[in-house]
Amino acid sequence: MKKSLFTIERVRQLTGDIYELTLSGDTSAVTAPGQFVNIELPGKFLRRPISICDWGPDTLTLLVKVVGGGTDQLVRCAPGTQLDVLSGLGNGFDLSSARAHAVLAGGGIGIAPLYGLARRMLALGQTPTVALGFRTARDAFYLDEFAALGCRLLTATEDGSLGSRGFVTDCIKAVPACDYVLACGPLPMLKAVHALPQLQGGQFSFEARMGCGFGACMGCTVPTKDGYKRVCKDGPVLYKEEIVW
Amino acid sequence: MKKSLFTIERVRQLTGDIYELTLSGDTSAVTAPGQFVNIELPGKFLRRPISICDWGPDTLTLLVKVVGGGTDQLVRCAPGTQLDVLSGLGNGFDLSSARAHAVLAGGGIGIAPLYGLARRMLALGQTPTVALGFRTARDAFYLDEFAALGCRLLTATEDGSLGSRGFVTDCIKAVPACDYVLACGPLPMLKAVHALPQLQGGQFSFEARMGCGFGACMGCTVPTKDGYKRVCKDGPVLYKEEIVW
Amino acid sequence: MVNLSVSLAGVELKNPIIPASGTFGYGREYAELYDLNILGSFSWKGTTGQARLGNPQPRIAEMTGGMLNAVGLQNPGIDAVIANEVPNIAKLFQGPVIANVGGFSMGEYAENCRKLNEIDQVAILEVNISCPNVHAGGKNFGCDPRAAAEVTKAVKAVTKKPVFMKLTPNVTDIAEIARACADAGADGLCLINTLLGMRIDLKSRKPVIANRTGGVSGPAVFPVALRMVWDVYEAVDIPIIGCGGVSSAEDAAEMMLAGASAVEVGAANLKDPYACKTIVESLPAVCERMGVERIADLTGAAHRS
Amino acid sequence: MVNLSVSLAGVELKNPIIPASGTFGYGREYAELYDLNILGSFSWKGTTGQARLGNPQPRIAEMTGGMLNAVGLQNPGIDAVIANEVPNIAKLFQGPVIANVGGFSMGEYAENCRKLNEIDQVAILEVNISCPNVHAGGKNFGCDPRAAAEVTKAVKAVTKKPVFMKLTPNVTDIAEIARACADAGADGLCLINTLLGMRIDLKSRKPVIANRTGGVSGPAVFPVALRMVWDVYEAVDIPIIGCGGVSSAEDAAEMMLAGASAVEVGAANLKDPYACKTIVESLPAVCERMGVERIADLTGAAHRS
Repeated sequence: MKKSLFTIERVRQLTGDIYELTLSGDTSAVTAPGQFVNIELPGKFLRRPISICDWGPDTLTLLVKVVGGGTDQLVRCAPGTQLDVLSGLGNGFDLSSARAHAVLAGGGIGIAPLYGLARRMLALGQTPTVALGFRTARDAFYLDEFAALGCRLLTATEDGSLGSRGFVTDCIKAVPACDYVLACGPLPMLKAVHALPQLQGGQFSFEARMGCGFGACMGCTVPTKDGYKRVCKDGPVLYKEEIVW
Repeated sequence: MKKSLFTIERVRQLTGDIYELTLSGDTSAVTAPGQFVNIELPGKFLRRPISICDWGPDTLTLLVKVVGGGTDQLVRCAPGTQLDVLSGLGNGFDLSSARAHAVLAGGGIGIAPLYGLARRMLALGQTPTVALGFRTARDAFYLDEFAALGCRLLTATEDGSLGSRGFVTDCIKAVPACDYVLACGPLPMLKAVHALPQLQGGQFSFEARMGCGFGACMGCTVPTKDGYKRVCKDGPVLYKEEIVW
Repeated sequence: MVNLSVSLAGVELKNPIIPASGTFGYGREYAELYDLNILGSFSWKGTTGQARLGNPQPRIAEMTGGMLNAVGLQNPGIDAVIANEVPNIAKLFQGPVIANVGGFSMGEYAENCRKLNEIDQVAILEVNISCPNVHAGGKNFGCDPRAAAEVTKAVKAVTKKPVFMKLTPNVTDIAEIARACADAGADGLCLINTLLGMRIDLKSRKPVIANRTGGVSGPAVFPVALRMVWDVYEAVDIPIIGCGGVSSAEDAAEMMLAGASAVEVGAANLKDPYACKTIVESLPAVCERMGVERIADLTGAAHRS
Repeated sequence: MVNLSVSLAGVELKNPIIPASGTFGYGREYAELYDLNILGSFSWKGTTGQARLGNPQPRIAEMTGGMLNAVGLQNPGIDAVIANEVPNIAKLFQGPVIANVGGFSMGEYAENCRKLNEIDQVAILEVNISCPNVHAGGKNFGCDPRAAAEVTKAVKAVTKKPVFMKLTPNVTDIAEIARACADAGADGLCLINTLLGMRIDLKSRKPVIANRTGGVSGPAVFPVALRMVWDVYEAVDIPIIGCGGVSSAEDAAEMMLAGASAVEVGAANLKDPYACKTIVESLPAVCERMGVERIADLTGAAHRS
């Protein structure tokens, strides 16, 4: 973990409530896709934990969904605004244990960390399939970015307005060879994916209300088969075997 | 009183801890020199009351002394920063009852409202003498601005490093014809000026810790010969005869 | 078209928003800024039997998320208020007025309320029992269930108007005080008054406020006020005016979900003189987002869901 | 060259800054960020007789100027702490450690403290009496002077280490509780624990925190904590650890002026993991501005000026 100042370089609106923020700063503490940053906002006491979409040596890409006053304040920041950021938080995805026939399954804003994950898996010669679920076509984002990576892309929408009608689980079923997932999204989606019989294993990234974000306050602990774990420090990524619903 | 947004156009450092802020915005609520504005600052609950140095149809000049976190935050605002401002607060100086041989007496940051006051008295054909007191030459500011107005200017410093050695009261004594003052500055100075036997009358501008700044909370009331008065609404300018020390 | 009207012990308010006592004077300053008739009601400045000059300066201190004040019940006294302020209020506000009453003895509370019983515009008596009892070593009436009940009885005996007791949060069990007031015949309750706090100046090494301690108000106290409103709603069956750190229409809705029938807005008025106007104007949109057609349906809803 | 050392009931601290219990775990997470030996001490996570999983999620809510938490004393239990954490703490921190102890009965408090009496690194026992008494209908020990005194006696009987009772602010008269603890033999006091608050979610209409209520901490509670430290300093002659909303070296100095001999820093650590480090490094400059050569001279100075 590192505490440092990041500068907002660009804010791009992707959908009605989802924005892409490009920041510049020291990303040396970021070591794995699926980690997050914790951002201090003027006038807010608690920092805002945001999953890392992608990063370079000195740039950070975040996808932010406006869900309240804090996230709204964040996406309205003018370019040049400096933010106090705790970076490189959480364990992130474990690429080593991902199998050949892995599917990266994301729902809504949960697709953010899958982009940086896919890019790194491809760099390692792995050929992940990316399955993205949205409520409707209007809510879809980052499809071009994923396509540009050159990985196989499946999409599902609840109303069928984009890709197949249904859920991301249907996309995974459409890949019979898939025996492993790396998933991020709303709890019901994670639960449904977790229940797919075809899976030998997988990794699931969880959200939580956090106090500190670095493992000190026990504000976000959840029960697992290996005892209580802190989503912010021992997670946010948990292995399929240890998850308790 | 008006609540509106002002934009910081320029911040100029005048001394070690005194800054000139030029703001643009709707000044229609400002009706008299000696009035003040109450400025909201991000993260601070109470607004910061700042005396108006001068104003035009759509510009406002403030002189700010850094005395704590709030004023420090204010003078560090970048040009372009928008501020939520309550403008045209307080009674201000009463030019009509100022005599011919009036002296405008200011000490330290208290000289701020005297500039706008002097400019308006001159415009009315009055010929005020301006007497300014500082601790030492290094603390002096706005001398050129006052001189440029074309009014007679007297200065005093406690160590004699600028003007006469002593206090602003000594400047007033040096003007035997003076029988009226319009004064603003630290309490001890106001008290000393008030005690000058040569004065037939005068107006004194007071500071106070304020809650609201517009007369609602009774946070700043002080006793006067006409009963309790609210510095923010019935003041900040009180007449010589009503003041109780 | 959301119905914003609420009822307090039979008194109908067009909406639940009420400027809190001590932040709104007797209405004069705010009437220069907007038409007071948009308000559900307003609670005038705490009024005592005799005129009070209040505490010495300074009376105000700042803190993160709020402020401290120790004005010390400065007011012109009940007779002057009836003679000079009541006729003026009649010009400024045609709705039901809440008269906040202070006192330092049972007799003073009763006498003040007896005088106000004659004033038609006054719809509700809000009895501030966070005052020191001069006959009990200055102990707050509001910190002792028996004293709180006695004040309630004394006031109820001299007025036909609904009596709302305003409770202090500086107690171990506010529900116990609330029950004592309800059992003694109170028609409603208003909570919370300010939390007792202080600041010290590092330079002078003296308390910032001349009175040493002051009352903490503002957003910083909102979660404490909300919790106490919840606890009191569980303890009594009389209406509650929720008060403490409310700064937005969302805060007001949250206070009502906790059990408040109406909401007082205090410190927010001092930071933004248009706060109550903005909140009243924002309430319909908040209700629509929450899917309620009658805002009164929000009262205590969190206890049922 | 300012002397930052302070003394707590005979225990010498190199400076008065102590991370507060529940915000610093057992030191592991912060030791990855800075050398803990710059601290005066640290108060480890509240430890109970049995391992506790704590409360269900969510446990955290936000507010202006602070936060609410209801972790529910999650901890591995006294034996596991002695077996696994104490040896690790020995590697991370060579100074005096404050062991925060929770309990749900007199017996549990005493048993936990008896076990800790054997641990050399533990210099002070900080007894959290803001716990529900399972033998008294869940009433907080800390809300009743008699119960607070009994816990104090029970703990003092089984340990030679200095015992500091950690007081809850959710009482009418904290000085009365403080006196009861002092008369029962407490070597010192720590105050304040968190203020009881809650938040409600407008969408679900349910409390944000699964436990319904949570403890309010952060700058929002600072003036309340400061006032209580002042009142307790006037009431007792034993040392006070001031706690509540301290976020800067200036806050720490203000807390000492009110009567604190040392200062605990809580929520600030969660917002800025380097908060205590920054405060320790800023203290000398603050002392110089205030013209003190020994920071210990600040303790209670506001009562004398």
